[in-house]
Amino acid sequence: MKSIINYFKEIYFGLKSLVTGMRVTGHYITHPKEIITQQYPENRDTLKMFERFRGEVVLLHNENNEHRCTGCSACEIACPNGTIEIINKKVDIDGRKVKALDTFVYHLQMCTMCGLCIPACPTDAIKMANTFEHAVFDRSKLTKVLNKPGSKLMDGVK
Amino acid sequence: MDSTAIIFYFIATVMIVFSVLAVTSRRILRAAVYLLFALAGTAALYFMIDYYFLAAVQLIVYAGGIVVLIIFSVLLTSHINEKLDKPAWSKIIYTSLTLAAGLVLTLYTIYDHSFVTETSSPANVTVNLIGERMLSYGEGGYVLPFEVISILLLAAMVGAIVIAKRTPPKS
Amino acid sequence: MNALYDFSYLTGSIHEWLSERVSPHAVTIVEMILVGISFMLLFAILGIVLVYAERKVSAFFQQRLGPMRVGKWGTAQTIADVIKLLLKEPLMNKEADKFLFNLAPFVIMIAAFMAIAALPFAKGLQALDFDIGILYVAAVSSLGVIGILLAGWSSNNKYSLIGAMRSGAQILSYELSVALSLLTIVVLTGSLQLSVIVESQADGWWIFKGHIPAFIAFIIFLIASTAETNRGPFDIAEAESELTAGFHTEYSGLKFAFFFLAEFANMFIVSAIGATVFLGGWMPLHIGSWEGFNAVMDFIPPIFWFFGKVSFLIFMMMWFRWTFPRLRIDQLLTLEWKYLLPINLVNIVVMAFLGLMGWHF
Amino acid sequence: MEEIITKELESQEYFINMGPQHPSTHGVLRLVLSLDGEIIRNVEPHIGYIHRSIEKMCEHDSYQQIVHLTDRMDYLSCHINNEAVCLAVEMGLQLEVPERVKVIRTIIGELTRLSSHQLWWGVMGMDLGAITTFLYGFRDREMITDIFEETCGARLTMNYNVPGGLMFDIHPNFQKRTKDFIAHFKKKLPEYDDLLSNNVIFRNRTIGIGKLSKEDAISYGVTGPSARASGFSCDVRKHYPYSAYDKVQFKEVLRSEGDCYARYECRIDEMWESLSIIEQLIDNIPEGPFKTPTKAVIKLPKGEWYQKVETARGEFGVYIISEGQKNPYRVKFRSPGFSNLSALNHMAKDSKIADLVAIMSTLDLVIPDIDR
Repeated sequence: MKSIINYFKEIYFGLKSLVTGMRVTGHYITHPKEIITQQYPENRDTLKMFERFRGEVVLLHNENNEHRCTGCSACEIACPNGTIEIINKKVDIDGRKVKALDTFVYHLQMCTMCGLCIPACPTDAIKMANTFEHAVFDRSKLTKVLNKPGSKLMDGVK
Repeated sequence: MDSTAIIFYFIATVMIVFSVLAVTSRRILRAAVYLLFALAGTAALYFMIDYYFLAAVQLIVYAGGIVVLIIFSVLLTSHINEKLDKPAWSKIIYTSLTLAAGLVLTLYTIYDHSFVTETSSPANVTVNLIGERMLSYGEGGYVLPFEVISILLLAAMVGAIVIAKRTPPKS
Repeated sequence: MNALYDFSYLTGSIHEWLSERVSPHAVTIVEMILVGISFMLLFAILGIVLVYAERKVSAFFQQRLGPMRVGKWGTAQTIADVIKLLLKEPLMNKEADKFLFNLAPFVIMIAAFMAIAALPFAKGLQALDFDIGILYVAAVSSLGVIGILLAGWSSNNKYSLIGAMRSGAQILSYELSVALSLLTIVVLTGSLQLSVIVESQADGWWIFKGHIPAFIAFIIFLIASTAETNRGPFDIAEAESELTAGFHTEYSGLKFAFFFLAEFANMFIVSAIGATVFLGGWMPLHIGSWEGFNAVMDFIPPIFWFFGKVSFLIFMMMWFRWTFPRLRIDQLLTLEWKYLLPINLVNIVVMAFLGLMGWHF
Repeated sequence: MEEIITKELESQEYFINMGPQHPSTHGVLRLVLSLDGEIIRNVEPHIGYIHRSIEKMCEHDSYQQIVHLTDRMDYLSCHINNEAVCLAVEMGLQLEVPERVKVIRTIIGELTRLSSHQLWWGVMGMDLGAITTFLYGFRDREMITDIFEETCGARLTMNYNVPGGLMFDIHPNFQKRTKDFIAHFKKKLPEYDDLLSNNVIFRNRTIGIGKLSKEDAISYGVTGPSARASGFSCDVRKHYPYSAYDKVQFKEVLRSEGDCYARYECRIDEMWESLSIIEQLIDNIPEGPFKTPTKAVIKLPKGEWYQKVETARGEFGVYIISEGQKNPYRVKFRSPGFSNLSALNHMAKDSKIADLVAIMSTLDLVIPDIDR
């Protein structure tokens, strides 16, 4: 007798649990306002990344096409993946040969976005930009030169 | 030749072709599938002469039941690349002789029998009638064969259980 | 019943129009072709609509939007998918049994076609009206499993084989429950003919008229038919987290589309059978003596009633699928043999008793 | 007669390759199954498909650089992995980090645990065939990743810890967002129970499946929720508290059944515990610096250090041998996934294929954690 009662109990509680589950999903199908999907390429204009988001390394330039990179290679050393290559040149300043930045090569394809280069920079020349659409058809496009052509060191940065 | 005859000959041809294929194919699962087509052809014939109940039973029992079981057992036992051995010539000869004898006997019976053409419409076989016949023990009742078949099925099930029940290896 | 909604006038006038012009044999052939074409069209539309519906419904269950890109609200998404499937290369395992591999999708499709032909869509809109209608549908729907078994075996893939084995065991056992739950209603109608069953519900649907046993039978039918169509939570034959894709792992392109389409067609068929037997088919909802209400209900064409009920049942099946986890093979069989079948048998006896005493409405 | 039947119908075991690409191995793990019908006779995991030799790479990197490699091991508990390395380096330097750092590390660590368990819950449901749970799990996880993104700058591989403290201070919105999340998730967590925990199908699929006794759990080195479900009290946070875990009240979740359902319940209850830990700390973040300044080039003195932490999967250990250089001489990670995987054969033997999927799910394997 007890087993028969248990049999029906099992059925009752089993069905009840199934209905409870269906109530949860039923709640969501009747509340389309709670949909969380974002229509990505359409919402590009309103999409705003958090300011700390690490998308890629950029070298900051001001309106006079000047940057703050002295070519000290601290970021190159801090980078665990060999993402950054600093190529330096010698320039004449007041008759003295001074080391200066020639090309700031950045290999985006090797970057793990760890952000170690940013605190390593003594002159705050680089920062992490919020861009995230890095897809390209040609891999060589991922290797970037970060200093703009003709740019030079900002005055007073050592 | 009216459309009924065309359909009849078409179904008959299909049945013959697939029956032959079923016994000649050396891949066992293909043979089972050819058998399925032959059985489905039989069902189609029944449909053609308005024996719907028989046709449905043919489909359920043979096509849906027996063939599925055959295929199922083939799935369990045979590998896809396995082919049956070519039968010995002696076997082929004996089988064809037996077949020929059977064919002669059947044809003789058919042509010897004078069929009476039914002019009135065929008796309406309703589900009610079938049900009553199946469970009646009077004249025209089929309750005895019905029950005997169930005993046969029971025996088959017991056999299957005995085979499936694995005896523990003797240590 | 509104005579305007009777399709037999339409079919009758087509028949007359043809008979005046061509010979009787040609009439038969032309009508066969017409019926065939209309069912193929129905199949194509069903496939496209149901796939879209499934994707949208599942999306809304999951707080997603679903397809949104192709066409307004993604309505053309399925068509794009069909084109993609048609253009795909039909791949085949080198060691596969080519004949059976190619045959399997067609077996499934033919079984679905044969079953769909017997459905009463509306008054006078039924291609085959056998007096053993339910038996016929049960018979042909049992053929579909052969396609699954063949697909699984001929792919020469162990995942497919396991899927086929599971499916065989599953469908063979759940057919019993489907048939028995339908028989519970047949006890009351006294006929297996689908059109008669629909007519018998003119004054009320069996699920209401048959008291609790009819309701229990309806629940069992819902569970068992979900299992018979191989849909979640009974999709153990596909079970993508265990067997990748089960019996159709090796299929691609059009042949895969056939399996896909057959799944939705089968879903439609079992829902239509359920709607016909339990929910009154194309009969409108009538409540006792509310004359005004009944007249309003009569005003809605029966074909809408039919498709509305079918959509309701299909939605229920989708709801199951997108809520529940999958059962294991032995639990599936336990559910059938330990719960559904005994309850079903007792239910039939109770129903027969009700029918005998005339306690139903 | 009987002998003939037994001999003729003797079943053959057959092999099936589950993976390296398979929906339920969650990565490139290859399991070679010996099957007898549906019943598993033997499971042999073949690993190494995603081996990147992280331990060897560490020998070339400075101590700051090692941290970001651990993100890529158990990527679902990346913050806790980072913390382990930082704690080991700080132990070597005998550096005391500010209280603020300890509290923030604890909060973010618990958030990581929550996000990992949410993902696990979704995937567990999906493995058992309930695809909807996957989306619900990710829905709630999204709020945590937003918190991480705002404060740490990344959603998955955060690299927020540095030896000596944190990379930057927490974002001003951090506390508010976290509190919003707690309020939201406390409402959603009962839904998890409705969808899976109490579901009759789910219970039948998990109760009594994949049993692991306490002794076996200890001998296989199983840790984390998987071991605590067998009654093995192994919570590092409780027994060897690090960061701010000695200041908070929390229960070590223990079960004794050792089956899939117990492991499931353990994780669900751990989510409640994590919520309570965060609640205790979130309003009490002490003011102060977010970092103890270190030298740009950290050189550990000659010696060996071992630090273990409790990740979402179990005990994660970092063992560093230093020769006094700026690079470690040898680094060894004790990853929980590897040891947990070793018990798989023991648990899955003589169960069905469907059970194997449930067992794998409740072990909560992350393949890069196993392969490193």
